[in-house]
Amino acid sequence: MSFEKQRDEVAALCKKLLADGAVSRVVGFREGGVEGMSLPYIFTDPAGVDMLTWNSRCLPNLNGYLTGGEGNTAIVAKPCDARAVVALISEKQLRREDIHIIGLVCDGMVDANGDPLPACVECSVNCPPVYDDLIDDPDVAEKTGGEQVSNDTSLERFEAEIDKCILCFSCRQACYGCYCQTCFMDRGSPGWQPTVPGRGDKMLYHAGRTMHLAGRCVECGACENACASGVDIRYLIREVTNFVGELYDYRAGMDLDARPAMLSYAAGDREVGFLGGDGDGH
Amino acid sequence: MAISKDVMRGFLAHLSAGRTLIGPVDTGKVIEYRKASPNEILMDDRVSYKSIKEFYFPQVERMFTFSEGEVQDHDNPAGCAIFGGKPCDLEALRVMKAVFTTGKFADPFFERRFDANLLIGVGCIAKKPGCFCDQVEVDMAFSDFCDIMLEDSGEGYNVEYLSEKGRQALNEYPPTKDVACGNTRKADPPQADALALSPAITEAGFFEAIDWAKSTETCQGCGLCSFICPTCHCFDFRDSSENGTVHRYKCWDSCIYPKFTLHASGHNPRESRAARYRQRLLHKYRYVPDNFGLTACTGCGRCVRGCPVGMDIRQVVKQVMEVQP
Amino acid sequence: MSTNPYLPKKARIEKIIQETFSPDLDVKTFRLKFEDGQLMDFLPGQFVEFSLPGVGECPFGFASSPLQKDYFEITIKRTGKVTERIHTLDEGASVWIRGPFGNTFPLEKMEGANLLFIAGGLGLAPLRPFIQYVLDDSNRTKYGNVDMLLAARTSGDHCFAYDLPVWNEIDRTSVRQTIDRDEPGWKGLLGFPHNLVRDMPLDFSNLYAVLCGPPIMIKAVQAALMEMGLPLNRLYTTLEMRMTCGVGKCGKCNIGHQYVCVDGPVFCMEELAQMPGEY
Amino acid sequence: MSQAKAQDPAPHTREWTPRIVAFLCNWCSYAGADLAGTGRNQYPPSVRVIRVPCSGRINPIYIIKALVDGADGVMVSGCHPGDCHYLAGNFYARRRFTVLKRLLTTMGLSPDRVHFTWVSASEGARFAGVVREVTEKVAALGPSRIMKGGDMDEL
Repeated sequence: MSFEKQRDEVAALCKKLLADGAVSRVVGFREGGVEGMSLPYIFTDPAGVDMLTWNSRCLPNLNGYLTGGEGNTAIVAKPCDARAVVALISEKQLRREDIHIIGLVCDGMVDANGDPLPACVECSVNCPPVYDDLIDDPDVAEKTGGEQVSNDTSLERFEAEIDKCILCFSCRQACYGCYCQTCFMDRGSPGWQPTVPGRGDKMLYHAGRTMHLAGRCVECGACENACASGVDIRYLIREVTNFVGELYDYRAGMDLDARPAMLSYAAGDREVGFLGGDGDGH
Repeated sequence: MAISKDVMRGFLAHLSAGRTLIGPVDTGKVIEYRKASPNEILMDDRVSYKSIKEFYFPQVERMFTFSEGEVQDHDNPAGCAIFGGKPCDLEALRVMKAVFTTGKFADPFFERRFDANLLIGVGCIAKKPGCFCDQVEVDMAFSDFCDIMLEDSGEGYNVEYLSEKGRQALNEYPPTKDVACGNTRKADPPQADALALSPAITEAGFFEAIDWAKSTETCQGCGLCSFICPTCHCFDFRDSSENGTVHRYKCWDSCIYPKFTLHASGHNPRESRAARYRQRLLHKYRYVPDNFGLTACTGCGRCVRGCPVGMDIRQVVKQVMEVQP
Repeated sequence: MSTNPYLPKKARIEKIIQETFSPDLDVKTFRLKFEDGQLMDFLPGQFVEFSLPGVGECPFGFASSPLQKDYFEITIKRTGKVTERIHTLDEGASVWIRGPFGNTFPLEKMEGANLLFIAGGLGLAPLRPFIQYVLDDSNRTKYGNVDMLLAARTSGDHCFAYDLPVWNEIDRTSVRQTIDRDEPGWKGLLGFPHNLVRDMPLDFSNLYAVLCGPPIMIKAVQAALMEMGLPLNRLYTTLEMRMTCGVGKCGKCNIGHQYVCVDGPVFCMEELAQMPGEY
Repeated sequence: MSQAKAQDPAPHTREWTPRIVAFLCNWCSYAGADLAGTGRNQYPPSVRVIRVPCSGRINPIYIIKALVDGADGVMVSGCHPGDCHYLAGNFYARRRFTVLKRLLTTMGLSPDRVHFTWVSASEGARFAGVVREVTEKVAALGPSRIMKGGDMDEL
């Protein structure tokens, strides 16, 4: 592995970008978390870039920090971060010209015990699809497909997963795609906000959030990494993402010009599971 | 008195005949306290991601039921036997007891559970990544704020009782009949890197002490820290109605959420995420110390380990501490 | 078992008074009585938690005289989810009340002094118990001059309009009303209280001022009074916060280490100046 | 969810009929339901109709919320694809509903709890047929126990 080499290249590039004034902020990682975890950090001054780090513990998705500053922002982007940037651009949340993507070829992140993260095991995109600069890693071979996971789709599984959930919403906060000003779960009127957090509200939250992310998930696994309770709710969005890919030939964040699947339609879209038609449209 | 862990399991089995037994269990992904059989309960040195606070202050607690124009108080809880509270959890419970039961009014729901539960504390053998009990004057191995305290030697436990309730429980089980009363031990003297805020700086002074927005810019505002924190005790009342019957619940809330202080008029005293983070930090390190003489952070490290973006409260406290009065 | 401070008691709405008559501000006063006949024993400045089961609970200050023991009144502006529903209630409806909570104005400390009340809009409601207490025959001699400057956006927004002429008739008492912009037939003052207060004949040697209203008004009036020579320790106000429990437990209403529901809602401005500005 | 919900009386003590929430688009299906009425097309009284401006206006969360709050089934009907009053609302809706149904089955819900279809303003008889079919399918599943239990205030 050559994290150090990549790190030095990224740091040199960030320094230059900041010094030249090409960007005013660099969103990246620094060291200092417990159990070797790298911390998101916003670099604004070239000297500070010495703190920048790049290792196998750069877990969080950095897209939450892209807005807010003045001037352009550079992001030290894992392939999934880069896909999230692309998705945000295609959803008109960011402008391409405001963001400088420093893409890194990535072989996956690991947890505190050094085991690869589940989302990284399943990941099939180890090179950012869109970037301004690419920091390559010749040791990493191009992936063609991630590990296939079969889903247990029983109600028991779903109930077992949501029973662990404490409705703290950290998966929502960690997700690049959850940028609604007020989440439906926080609305008091009409009363979507959970009255008493039981299974019903958890189902509403997880199913509602998954629907919002249908066709938008960039498979970064930030939701799962953020969860302290160990809830594997990502299996829902994985199934939906694959389904959308299959049906509408769309994967979020791969192509700046592609229109998001749920924001477009075709007259001949298949109607799977509709009454009076289990095949092509009318 | 030193006993083996098997004897302890026997004692727990004895307890479980009369009470709901709660203890740390490995669920595969995480360790959590829940209803458990004596054999499932972990007796190693690992820590759970949530504390024992939910057995005193549940995430959701039914208070009253309104039905046909009458209101009915919820019944008293049966009481649990809780095994394995770590000294940081026990010290946190001390803070919670101070908040909920001192002053002009007491919270009856906390009080009832506190009186009904039997708490067995277990000391830690080693600090875990992110733990900092020594920096907030909490002894990793011992706390007297429980009914029975077990000091873990790895092989077995040194058992002491610290309350009448604890003495009685031990007395009823022959192998632990002769356990002695524990001492009220002082924590180790604070170390050089103790985390505490100077009383010489005013509260308003701390508001200006550091650039809070910069120091907390990577906080995502998810509020996970307050859910897994053993001392966070803020709550909200929520109503849930069905067919004319309304239940009123007391539910965990978090000062990290923007709606926490939002007025109906739209005015919000803590508008920014930085202001909310500052509230959480100062509440623990300044306001509770001012009101009750206790630090409302017991160094359990759960927020440090659990934060999705690795926000570390110690680092922010240190920044604040660097400010001279 | 100690009494449960979260447990409300059933009360009945005896009377509803429509206070304001403008489209933007809908304020009603609800006259309440406990159904079991218990009397509400409270002091000026205190508040209650008012709940409609299934909708929610909100804190409101008392708006009636503490000497009036038969009933108590709460003045409520239609603003959010709960108040919206409260406004749909009719006379005779049942509601749930717990309280009184909070501290009171320093009634004894202010004895012998002249009092100035400045209220903006609905800010008069929490001052009304205090005013009525002071103006009551049994107490009137204990206090000096009582002057009031009451502001509202329009003439229809003045709350307790039925009280004002009565108060104005009382010995050593004056009521001045002002609105933002002139209206046909308006006989009161025009403009904002922080300007108008400068024209009032006030004796600053022994004066306490009590303010309540929108934060912007409080700030402006406070600045004006300080400029005119009133020290901060003779200025009082009452705050509002999202007080869920009312008893200092829920953690929602703190300003620094003080809880508005227990240590407030009445604060001396001198005290407030020491506290973080988080309200 | 409240304790009361978990303990509600066994639905079989009375004769149980499914409660089905029907979201109908104003321009086609609602008119179709009207026509079913005026045309005296018989259908079971199990549906509670909610009229919406367009099938594209139905946030999938509404459907989930209906299930969470105790509906035994949900049916959604709009204009036939190509006939949308707002030109393309039902095309977007079609994608959403297709994905939603897959999501619900992934969660382990029976596919027969939620139904989507198209009914035009002239298809009164079809509307009655659809309600009959949906009612039969939901009735066959029995009362919904979705998300009952698992209360967090058990201890």
